[in-house]
Amino acid sequence: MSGDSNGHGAHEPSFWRKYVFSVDHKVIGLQYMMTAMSFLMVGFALMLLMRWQLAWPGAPIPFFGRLFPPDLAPNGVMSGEFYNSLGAMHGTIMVFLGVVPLAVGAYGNYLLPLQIGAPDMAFPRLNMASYWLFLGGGLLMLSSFMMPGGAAQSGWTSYPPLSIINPGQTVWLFSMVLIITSSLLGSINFLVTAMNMRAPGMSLWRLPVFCWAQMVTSVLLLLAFPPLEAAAFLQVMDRVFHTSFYMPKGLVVLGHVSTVSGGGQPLLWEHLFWFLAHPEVYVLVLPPMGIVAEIIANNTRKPLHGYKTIVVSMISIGVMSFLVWAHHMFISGMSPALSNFFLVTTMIISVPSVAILTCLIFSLKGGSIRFTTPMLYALAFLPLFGIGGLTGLPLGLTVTDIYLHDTYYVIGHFHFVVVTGSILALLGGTYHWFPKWFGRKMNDTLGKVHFWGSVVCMIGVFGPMFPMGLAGASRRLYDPTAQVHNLIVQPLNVVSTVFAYGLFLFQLPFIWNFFHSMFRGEKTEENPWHATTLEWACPSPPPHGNFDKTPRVHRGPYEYSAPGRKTDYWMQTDPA
Amino acid sequence: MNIYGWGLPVAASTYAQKIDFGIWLIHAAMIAIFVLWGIFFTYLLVKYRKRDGVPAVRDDHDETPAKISVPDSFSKFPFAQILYKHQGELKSLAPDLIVMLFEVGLIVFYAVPVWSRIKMQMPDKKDAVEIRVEAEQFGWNVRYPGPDGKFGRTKPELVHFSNPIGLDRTDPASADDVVVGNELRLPLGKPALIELTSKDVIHDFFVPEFRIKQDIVPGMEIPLWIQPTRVGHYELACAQLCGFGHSLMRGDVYVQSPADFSAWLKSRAAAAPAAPKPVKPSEDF
Amino acid sequence: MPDKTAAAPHDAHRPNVRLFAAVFGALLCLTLLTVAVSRLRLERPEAITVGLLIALIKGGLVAAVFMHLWGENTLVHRVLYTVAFFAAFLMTLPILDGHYFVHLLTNPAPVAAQHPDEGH
Amino acid sequence: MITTAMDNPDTHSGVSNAKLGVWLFLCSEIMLFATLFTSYIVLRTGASSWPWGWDALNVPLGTLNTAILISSSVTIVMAYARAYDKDVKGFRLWMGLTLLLSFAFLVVKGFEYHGEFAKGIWPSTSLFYACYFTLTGLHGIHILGGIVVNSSLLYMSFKKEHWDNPLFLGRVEGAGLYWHFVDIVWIFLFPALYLL
Repeated sequence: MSGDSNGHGAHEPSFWRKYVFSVDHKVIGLQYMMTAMSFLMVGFALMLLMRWQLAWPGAPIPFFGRLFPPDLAPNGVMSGEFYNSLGAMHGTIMVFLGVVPLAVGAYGNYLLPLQIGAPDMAFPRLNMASYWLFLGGGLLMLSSFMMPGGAAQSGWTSYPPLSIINPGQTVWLFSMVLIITSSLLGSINFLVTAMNMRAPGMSLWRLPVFCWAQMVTSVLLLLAFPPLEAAAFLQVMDRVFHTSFYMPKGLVVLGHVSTVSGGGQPLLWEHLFWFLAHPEVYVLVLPPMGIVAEIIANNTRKPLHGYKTIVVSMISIGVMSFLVWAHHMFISGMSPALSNFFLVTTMIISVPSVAILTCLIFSLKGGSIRFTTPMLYALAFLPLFGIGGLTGLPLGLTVTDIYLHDTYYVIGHFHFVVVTGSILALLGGTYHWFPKWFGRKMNDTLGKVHFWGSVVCMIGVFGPMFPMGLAGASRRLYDPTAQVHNLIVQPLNVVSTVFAYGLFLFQLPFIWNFFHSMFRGEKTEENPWHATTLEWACPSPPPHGNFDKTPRVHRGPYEYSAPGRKTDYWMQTDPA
Repeated sequence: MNIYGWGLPVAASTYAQKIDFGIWLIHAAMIAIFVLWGIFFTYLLVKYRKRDGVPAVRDDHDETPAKISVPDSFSKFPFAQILYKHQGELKSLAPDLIVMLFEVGLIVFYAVPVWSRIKMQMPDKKDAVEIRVEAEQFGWNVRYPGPDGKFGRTKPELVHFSNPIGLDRTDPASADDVVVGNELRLPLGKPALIELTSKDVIHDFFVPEFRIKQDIVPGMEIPLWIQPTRVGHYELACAQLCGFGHSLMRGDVYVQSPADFSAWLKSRAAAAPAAPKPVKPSEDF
Repeated sequence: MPDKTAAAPHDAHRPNVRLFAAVFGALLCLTLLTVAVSRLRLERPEAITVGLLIALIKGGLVAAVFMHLWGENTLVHRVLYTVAFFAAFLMTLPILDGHYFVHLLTNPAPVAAQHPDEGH
Repeated sequence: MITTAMDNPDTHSGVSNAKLGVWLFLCSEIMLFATLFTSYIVLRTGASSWPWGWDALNVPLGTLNTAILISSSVTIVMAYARAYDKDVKGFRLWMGLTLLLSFAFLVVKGFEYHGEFAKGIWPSTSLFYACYFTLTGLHGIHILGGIVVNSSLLYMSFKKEHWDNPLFLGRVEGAGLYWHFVDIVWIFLFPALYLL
């Protein structure tokens, strides 16, 4: 934090210092972005393999099947162990290595200091350390496929005793510890930056919604991750030193009497895991909500409706998200009386979420809506995230959850939240801030092709999961046709799979568009969207140190169409 | 009548209809909310699309409340002034209020009573068929106490492929215990009290037709009850990832008339081995 | 608000060596006390109450004096209240559930109720 | 940069970056140890039997270690007091003492572990020993971390440029905060494992 934050007049750093071991929050943000997007593609590829098995169980995987070692896929047919490790790694990679680093690491790192008018993060070297820890953890996670015993195969939830008996889990635990440490360092950095580094005049109530979302997210990461870290340590002890924190006495595994001393409780892990994993859901959702709010305000050309309501709702979501974790455990054998407590808190947390969505929709009223590519993503977010939220209702209610728990209904619900919600918003954010990152625009036509293709395919993939869940089809089944009650909805699995391949095809224009526009895209000025927030008040891309001189903030973040002004936007830095 | 179809499977237990009621009610509400909301959303998108020469109009209530000027007619009522100034926020909370009332109703009149009925009020042992279900990778061991109504002792060391639950046949109570694999038989109309245990990892007892699902945690004995209302052949599936053979872990559930059920139980009890067998330690397995 | 008139370059606290010495003595005495009490072999609940109480006093002394929480900026206090709030839930709810686990172990006979079910 | 921001009470919290950062880090540590204590309580209440610390562990050595750790807390706060007065030699003396005490703590811990291993006691022996080794082991890792931080501060104190840096005192204070936190954790661990 000493001299690093001020790069003016510094001599030109070497290539390595500038692009690889950089302490500049913008470079680190882009590093996070590239890495996280690659991990998203990896996680997606794992899912494409699984979808093949789900649609046509027992059929050899075309083209790639022969490439896998015979113990994973004999004769090109996926084995049960391989399916389970694909499932566990898909969840882990998507959540911990894909969406969170993209939403927080990439967008937060790049935009938070810019939006508050700071030259850099409070602790730039710590920031670099977070990225490298994250990359190390991610690569270790991926490498577990190549290790003896293979990758973890106990689901991303890693419920013991299965996770202690199964091979491959130790590497998972160690890489989780690295990823958690990275997140902790990152969130400390974000919070200190937001508390201490704001430009003069940038009071808390003048912060853009996106900054608030990042602050709440940081608090969630800071306080929710350590319990998982501790729980992971205990699981490492169970696996490596044969303690029995999670192992009860007298287990007989495949005919062998277990020799551990026993006395442990598997439900303890579930509590500690979900204490993290529920706030984690809001970590996945809040930053994208912030992105949507920014895009909507910018493209309706009017202030957000209920800025304070949105912010207060975000804070209350943050607080409540710590108190609802056991709604993932209604049927876990936990005390049924305790379930009632979590039922009530779960219903309470839906209130601020509905308030945010309502505010965002009311923001459209009276606007002059520009249907730009990022705006399409933000608008699609609203109803699709709405579906995700609404389908959470029968899952959050104890009684209906008895039947729907662990069925495809759950899968549909959280993929609507995370994919058509978070990922859609994050993609929209890419189109919105791309001019800031590279000084060039992305191609609009390709963007629209990507948008419509992705949205239709996403609905096609996840929509069929609701009827499947209602029919009672369980998740995590290697061969869904082995259970009679799944047979009638098996055609829906085929539909889902076909759309999943379609979704993959529609990502190709995006990838091409991204890299092509980076070098060849149409050049833009500093503020191509005529936006009001601080990140648009510095050059594109911003130099090291961001602002020529410390900006001074005069008003709130969304002063669009102020009466009596020539232009329809009034930047936060404009003196009058 | 087909057991399975689009939508929910057939309802075959006393509480199945209560659960179905909740599922359909919530879905009706969800669809209503979504449709109304979608219509409003589409209307806004069409009405306020960008048109040349039509600027965006700021709503007064987007301003901070302090800046909003209140009409004179409100001057006598300070509370009304506050409401007027905070109109913006209140408007955005209105849909919330409706959703909240709906949820409170659901909790108070539906979720809490039905939940405690299903999970917290077990039938008396006198009126019920007692069954123990022990799950393992990857199968179900179902045990009935036999004519003496008592479950015998089990020991983990005795587990053997011919004795999957490690029943100690030297215990007199266990002599007539009936153990069947992957098959659960229940009499129609009589509550069954099932104790769930697991030998190795977490499993889940799921019978879609009964609308019941309960994790089975090793180290715990979790009670569960079912009162079947329909004779038929259903499916018992594991619903919690339990290893590579998870999807193969299934069993058959037969709901029979009480007479058929006791006849079956008698025949099985008669077939149970009477004398204790020498059992090898499991390491040789 | 920061004390801008302080001689130190930023929000540092003026150390009070005498106070430190006094706290040091108190901590050592309390340590001996808690060991002595434990020697008495009180009943578990009492022993836990006393042990926890002494540990709370010791921890409180270290936090208040050595970590300068006494007289620290209110922001730090607020941050700690927030953590205390969440930690309280993190601890209480799983512990409550742990009691249910013990309850299941000790009385497996579940609650009787009006069975068979009335509605068909 | 920092001093100008401090002049701006609207946009600065009034707590320096380093101190706020350390406190936030300690918050995450509080959650970490709260989890461990929760697990300990849950497992202990669920266990059929639980040994008394005096029967299972070496209480005199544990008491000695408590005294050592408390003393090191005092020496590090004295080091801070010396740094506050820009007394270079005094700082080195007290910081050196702190390091010495922290090594002493680890050595005593080593004897304790050795005593248990010699009796054939391992983490896998019983749930009690699993808790004991895991909790004290994690605490020991925190001590190691503290040693790294404190010795780097001691190293820095030999260079004048650091004494001219207004942030140096903040770093000393931050290291102290962390060290006291590790001390507080031990204050709770000691009775939980050894005495109750």
